[in-house]
Amino acid sequence: MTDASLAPAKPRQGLRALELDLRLLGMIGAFVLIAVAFHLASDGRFITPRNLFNLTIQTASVAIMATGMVFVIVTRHIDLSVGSVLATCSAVMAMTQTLVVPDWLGLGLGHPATAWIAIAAGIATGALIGAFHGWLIGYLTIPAFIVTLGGLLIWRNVAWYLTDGQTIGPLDETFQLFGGINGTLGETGSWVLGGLAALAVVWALWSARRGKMAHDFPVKPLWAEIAVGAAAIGAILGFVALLNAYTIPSRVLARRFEARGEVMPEGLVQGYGVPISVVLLIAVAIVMTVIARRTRFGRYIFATGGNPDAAELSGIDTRWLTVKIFALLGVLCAISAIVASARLTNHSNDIGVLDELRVIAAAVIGGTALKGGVGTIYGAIIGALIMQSLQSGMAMVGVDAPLQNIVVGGVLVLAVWIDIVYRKRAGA
Amino acid sequence: MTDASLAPAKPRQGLRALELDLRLLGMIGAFVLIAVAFHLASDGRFITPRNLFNLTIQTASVAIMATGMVFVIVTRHIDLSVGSVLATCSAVMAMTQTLVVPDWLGLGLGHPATAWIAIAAGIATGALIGAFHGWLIGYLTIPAFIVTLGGLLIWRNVAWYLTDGQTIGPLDETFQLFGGINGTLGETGSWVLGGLAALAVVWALWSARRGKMAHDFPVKPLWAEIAVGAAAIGAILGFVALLNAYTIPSRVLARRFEARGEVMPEGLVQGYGVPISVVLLIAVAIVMTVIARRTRFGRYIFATGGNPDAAELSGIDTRWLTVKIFALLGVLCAISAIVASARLTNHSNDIGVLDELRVIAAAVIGGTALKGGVGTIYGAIIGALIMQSLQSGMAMVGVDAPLQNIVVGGVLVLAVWIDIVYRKRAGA
Amino acid sequence: QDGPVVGVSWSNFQEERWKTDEAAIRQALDAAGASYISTDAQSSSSKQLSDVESLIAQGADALIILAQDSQAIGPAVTAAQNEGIPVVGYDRLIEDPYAFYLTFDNVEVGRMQARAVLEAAPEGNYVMIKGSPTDPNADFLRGGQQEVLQEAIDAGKITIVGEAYTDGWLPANAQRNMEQILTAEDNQVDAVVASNDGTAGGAVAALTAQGLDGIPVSGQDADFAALNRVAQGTQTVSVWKDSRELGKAAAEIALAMAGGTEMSAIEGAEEWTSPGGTTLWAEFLAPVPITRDNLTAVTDAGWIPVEELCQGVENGPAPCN
Amino acid sequence: MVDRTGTPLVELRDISIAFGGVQAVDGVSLDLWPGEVVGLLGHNGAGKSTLIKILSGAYRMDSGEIRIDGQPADIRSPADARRHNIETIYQTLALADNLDAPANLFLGRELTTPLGFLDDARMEAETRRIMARLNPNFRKIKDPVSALSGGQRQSVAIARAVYFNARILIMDEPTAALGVHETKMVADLIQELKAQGLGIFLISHDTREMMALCDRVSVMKNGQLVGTERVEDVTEDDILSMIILGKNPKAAA
Amino acid sequence: MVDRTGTPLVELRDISIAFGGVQAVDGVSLDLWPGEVVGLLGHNGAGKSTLIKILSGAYRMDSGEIRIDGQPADIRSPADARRHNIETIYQTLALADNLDAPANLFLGRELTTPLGFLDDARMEAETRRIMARLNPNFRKIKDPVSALSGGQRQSVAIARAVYFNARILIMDEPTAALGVHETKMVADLIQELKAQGLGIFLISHDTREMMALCDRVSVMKNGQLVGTERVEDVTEDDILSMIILGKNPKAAA
Ligand SMILES: Nc1ncnc2c1ncn2[C@@H]1O[C@H](COP(=O)(O)OP(=O)(O)OP(=O)(O)O)[C@@H](O)[C@H]1O
Ligand SMILES: Nc1ncnc2c1ncn2[C@@H]1O[C@H](COP(=O)(O)OP(=O)(O)OP(=O)(O)O)[C@@H](O)[C@H]1O
Ligand SMILES: O[C@@H]1[C@@H](O)[C@H](O)OC[C@H]1O
Ligand SMILES: [Mg+2]
Ligand SMILES: [Mg+2]
Repeated sequence: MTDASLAPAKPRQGLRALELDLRLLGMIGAFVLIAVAFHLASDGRFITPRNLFNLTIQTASVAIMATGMVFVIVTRHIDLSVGSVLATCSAVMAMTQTLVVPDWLGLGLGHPATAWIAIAAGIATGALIGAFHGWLIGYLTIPAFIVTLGGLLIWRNVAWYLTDGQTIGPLDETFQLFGGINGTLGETGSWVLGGLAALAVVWALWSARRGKMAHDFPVKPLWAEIAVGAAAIGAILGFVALLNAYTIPSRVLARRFEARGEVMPEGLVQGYGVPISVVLLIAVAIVMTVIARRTRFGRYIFATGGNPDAAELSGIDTRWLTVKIFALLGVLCAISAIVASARLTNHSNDIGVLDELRVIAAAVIGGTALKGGVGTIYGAIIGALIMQSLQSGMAMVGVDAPLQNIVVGGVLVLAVWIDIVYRKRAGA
Repeated sequence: MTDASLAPAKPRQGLRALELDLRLLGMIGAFVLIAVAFHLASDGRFITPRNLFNLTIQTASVAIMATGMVFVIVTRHIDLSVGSVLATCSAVMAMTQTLVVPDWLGLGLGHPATAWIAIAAGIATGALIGAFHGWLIGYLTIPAFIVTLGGLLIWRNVAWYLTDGQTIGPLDETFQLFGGINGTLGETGSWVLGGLAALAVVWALWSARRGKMAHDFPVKPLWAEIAVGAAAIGAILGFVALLNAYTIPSRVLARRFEARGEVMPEGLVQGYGVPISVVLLIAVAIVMTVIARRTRFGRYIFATGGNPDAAELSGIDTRWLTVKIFALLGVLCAISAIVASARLTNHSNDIGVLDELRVIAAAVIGGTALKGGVGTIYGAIIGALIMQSLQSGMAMVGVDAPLQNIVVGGVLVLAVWIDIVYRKRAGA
Repeated sequence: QDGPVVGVSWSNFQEERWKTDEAAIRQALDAAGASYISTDAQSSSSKQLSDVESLIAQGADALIILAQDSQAIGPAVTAAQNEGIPVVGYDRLIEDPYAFYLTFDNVEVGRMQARAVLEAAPEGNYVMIKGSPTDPNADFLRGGQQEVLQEAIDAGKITIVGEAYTDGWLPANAQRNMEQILTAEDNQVDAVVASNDGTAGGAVAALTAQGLDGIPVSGQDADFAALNRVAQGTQTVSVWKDSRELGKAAAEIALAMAGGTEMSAIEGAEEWTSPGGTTLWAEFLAPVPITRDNLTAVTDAGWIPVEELCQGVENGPAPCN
Repeated sequence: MVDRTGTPLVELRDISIAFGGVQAVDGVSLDLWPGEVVGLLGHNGAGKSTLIKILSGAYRMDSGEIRIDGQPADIRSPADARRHNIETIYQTLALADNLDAPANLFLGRELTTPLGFLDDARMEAETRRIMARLNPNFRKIKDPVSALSGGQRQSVAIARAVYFNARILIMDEPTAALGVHETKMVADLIQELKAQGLGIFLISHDTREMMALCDRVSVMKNGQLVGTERVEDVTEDDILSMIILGKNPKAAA
Repeated sequence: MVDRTGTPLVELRDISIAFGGVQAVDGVSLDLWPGEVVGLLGHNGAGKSTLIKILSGAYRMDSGEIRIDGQPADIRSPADARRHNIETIYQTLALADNLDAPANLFLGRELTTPLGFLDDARMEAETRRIMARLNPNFRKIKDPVSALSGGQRQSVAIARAVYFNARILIMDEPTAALGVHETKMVADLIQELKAQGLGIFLISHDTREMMALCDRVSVMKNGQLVGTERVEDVTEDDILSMIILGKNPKAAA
């Protein structure tokens, strides 16, 4: 039983001991490459606290949905309706805030519960729509492409009818906090968050190590463990420092003091810190990663994607699984709808238009295979970030609008190609 | 060798002897259902020669591309760029007609060769773009989704640059003949075409029967063979009669006589007959069906879709195959561009917008499986027809655009579901 | 660089007219030694917000925004305001007093379309080809059209027998809708009020197929193809919003405001209250309906070369005769 | 040896199923007692896999009845079969190629931590333990099973079926791809499971192996049952002639 | 019996390949003469399939040399192997599941009419003819191969490799899923092909079968060649000990 031939592989030496995820490094590399290129092309305006702050905010809505799209694509389905579902959720939330709560419920405008009631309504809507799609796909065996293409047409126009084709707003103040720049943690809050995250990293590494040791599995050398931990904590704190470094324009600050009836101290400088929408994204990323890697639900998703027949023969209820996956994506669409409409401070008719392509592209750039079985949550998020960097970067470099699209298209293909070549070389 | 246990199954009896294609019947059934519903809703205006004539014309452009999309999807790829490639081809042809031929080549406007030079240029453009996509996908192994998403962005804007963002037209008179109502075969021409088609059916059935008998395979009873032939010929001649029954408005007729300097005889009535764009579609359908079923190329497409590894191990050069498939779709996009721009009598900037979704939907409704290996050409065409019937029917019944989209979405899902249930019942 | 930088955020650059606007803006900026940067929101208000953020991050001193959505553009304007960057709302309304509103009056455009068609066909069956259901301008236009037609409708002289939105303003969609309405009405149609030139093109293609070309059809934007139709007699009117003037004015106003000029001090500025109740500073340029009677206006102004206007026209109106 | 009094563990009664008009299994009846190994033999396409897939819930029969412990059992899905403690090694192995051996082994019955999360470390340790018994050369615990050799894949599939405390085990050509040593280990395992009182349906084309492992053998031809005999009562040649001629020499005699 | 003078048909020299750091084949040399059957044996994961996949063009070796008729052969793809008249029956069968038996049999070498179109009727007729030799019970000519039983699928894969006039035939566990009768027919076929002068590499775990069919057997363990012996010179037990212990008793002796 403790036969030598069965003994687990020996711990690796040197750089390999770090057991780095080549895929992750490759994607981060691609992002850095793009960022540096734009930085040079824009006279040093791309890699600035301000622009990176903007980038994280711009990415949040698509990235949140992309994490859910990973599950859908891993199980060999597709969802073309996310943009439209987002629109319907947004419309429901907007109407709840401006009509249902103030008038029907008679709570008036600006009631403290408004935002939360609206959010609950939106999330319920997303979950229901998603579950319904999942039921059509799983139980009635209608291909996901058709169901969600139908959904694309239907939900966009249901949103239209809900709002009578009008832009609805401005939305509730509390609700707007989820939109990005209107709601940030501030410098102190951000440091606290960063500190907690750092502690979490230490705990996670330590408990994983302990778990391995409990079963006599090989562990990385301690120095490698510490190096990885230090890198992760460095990245987290660097991120916080970066977002704190983007300072609130003095006019805005002055206005805030005014509103409170105070006078702004001369020369006061305050950073924005981490936007609440980004905190949401991080929370979603963590939850989704845990689901993917550490729960049965996640395991079944990947098993079904790898071999649907085998999954079914193993007693997995793949139909019900499909319902759950689509309902989950529906909920994520609703969360994205919060972020997107709060950012616009309005619900607009065209909210989420073409998001299906952006979301699927983010997942695919992030290494999710359309043939199923393979995909990562962090990949999808970095994929969304890369897409967004391309778009924002192009806008920033100041090329002609039509040419921008051409370049975005070209760089998209190029980025994926470089990643493919890189991984082939690295043999991963 | 002529062992009884090896003898091929005995000929079937009764209705089964007809060896009908259940899938085909189901789809035609779905179409008929939709048509009848609209007929009732529109006070009997849907199933009229005129409206069915419109429908065939409206369907042609999407249906032509959908036949090529079948091959792409069967090999487990996707093409999101067809609408944009169509736009670039259309732009090239428009510029060739209005600038290159008259000015650069100095042939002036209205030269008889203009249309043909333009068409050649357009088809070459489509083939090149498609082949380039195919090369990126097959040889560089970049996922088709990414390549063609890039293409979607790139080619639409290349078209913009080619025309400087302007609507180009009116297009050459000969060129306009491909647009539908501006170019039809007339009554006699249509009957000739119908007659030839009927002969072709007889020849095809007869030679297939002879082929089977040569190898001692079982054949249908003669009565069944004749019944199938009669049904096919009936359908063909009925189709011709239908299109002939749609008469040219007298004003248009009068103007034609005027143009020739003649006077229109009192009470003259002429039918349109088969539109050239529909003849094009039929030709494409036949060629593509032959490719799919009777050539190595087609066989390799399905084999690769069924098991890419097995295809490769069988010595099939799947990379080169990919190039050919995408180049073929590129050519079909160019042909569709002819039909679409000739129909509008102009090249407009937004030509082909969202066609990628329509084309993919047509193929999928027509039974092409996104997981690869399965699909038919006729299915894709009927799929396109169903989609178009829904949209046109709604426009005719006077439903509001937002509601139209909702209904189209719903019926889409419903139609596919009915088809699924029907096939399950029929055990096919 | 030395001169000021003006950032322009387009809502959807695919529509034909904007490149003329762009050229005019560029020209005016060049003349003033300023530089031009731009973005294309591809019909998405979310992307437009990101675009504006990019333009600001890039150091724009003034912004010209063609809003995809008059309200949802709000946060972008606020962001500009926070940085003290002036904003010109271009062509479409921005529901925010911080933005200066420069436009052609869209309701008036609708009125002009209907007026010209009504003059040519005082009685009969009308078809209304509307714009995109998601573009607020589509309803402004339709409102203006209704104002003019209301009287004749009440008098029973005209009947609206068909009405359809055109998804995405696509000519192909307009063509299909027109075909289906003609089929449903057995060609008993006497006039078409189409909301822009693209949709008019689709409608005319459908009419021509039925030998109905020549009945009154409206449009707007003075697209070259549409002007050619006016010369040929297959389109009655294209309301010309000389975007070169609009572009030039926008550039000049943006530069003036960047230089510290107050909105009220801008030449031609008036205080105006939007239908939504926002009072803002605005300047309205006058659209010009172009019919076969005043085609020379567009050639004289150098908007379109005579050859292009008159391509394929024989014995047409001036200047094609 | 096997006690065949009392109620059988499994009774298949008059089972039939057709695919598109072809009768793949045609009125077959079989039973299985606890602690017994029943072998299924027959030419390729005889219907062996189809018959046992009905018991394992992969297919639904057109007609017939299944009884377990004398009670009618309604098996409509693989999950139903698992509820009746039926485990199956499929001929096609039915592995999720993108997952590693532990994930496949525990698929549908993952071990979890007290908080309900997957306990990968424990599953890996268990996998190492059990694979050591089946395939001493097996080392690729953390690779996706698509990277395994044919025999390694088969070992994983076997491990998965025998790990859980099944009462009824179905093995469809479990040793087809296995090496000599690995085959021997599976044979030992079958003996051990049998001793624990499991009932086993075993399909194999190796008549010699079948004679050694089974208590009774059933032969199928063209979907029908040719006959069932105790191995003590027949010779290898008898079985071969049943398979090839489709006649039971004992019944004829 | 086999004439081993002159140049061998195939020489594999010092072939190595690694997957992600693991040495799957490690410096193996083998040769094959015309009219000879060389058997490859070894535990699961020993590297047998990987070795022959290098010869059939499915994998590219990291180092080593392949010679055919004494000439260095550069085999980089399955198409290259076919050009050298090498045919392979893969362990995974490599069939396109959505196509029927004739389409699979002729995949990559379809019969065509004078006009260049597929001659489906002729391919079907040929398929019936050849399948009659391999599997007399086979009738599902027009069904997609996904509807076939495990053994039926294997018959199709075998038919496909032997139909074309190969000079070198590679058979990776060709009879694993076959019934007794079908196995016998494949054995006859191998004898016949051998008599026609083909060289055959045969992989199987059935030592008895290997002793009967092969002229020489080679045993692999953990990617390395343990030894190659003529079957006349060794006993079944010798081979078994080579497989399990990884030592060549003859060499040791
Ligand atoms: N594509 C691959 N990627 C990674 N590892 C592989 C791959 N193919 C084979 N291997 C590994 O290489 C080794 C040799 O595998 P191979 O398939 O050659 O074994 P084999 O001798 O044919 O075994 P079997 O008798 O089980 O068929 C095994 O450890 C296997 O896991
Ligand atoms: N899913 C299916 N669809 C259609 N026919 C099928 C299907 N599965 C099996 N068959 C057919 O049913 C018959 C019995 O197949 P089965 O797999 O049970 O044979 P088997 O006895 O297991 O053969 P083998 O020894 O080759 O594994 C065969 O003719 C086969 O082609
Ligand atoms: O000029 C028109 C513009 O006002 C509208 O918003 O979009 C369509 C254009 O044609
Ligand atoms: Mg079987
Ligand atoms: Mg092997």
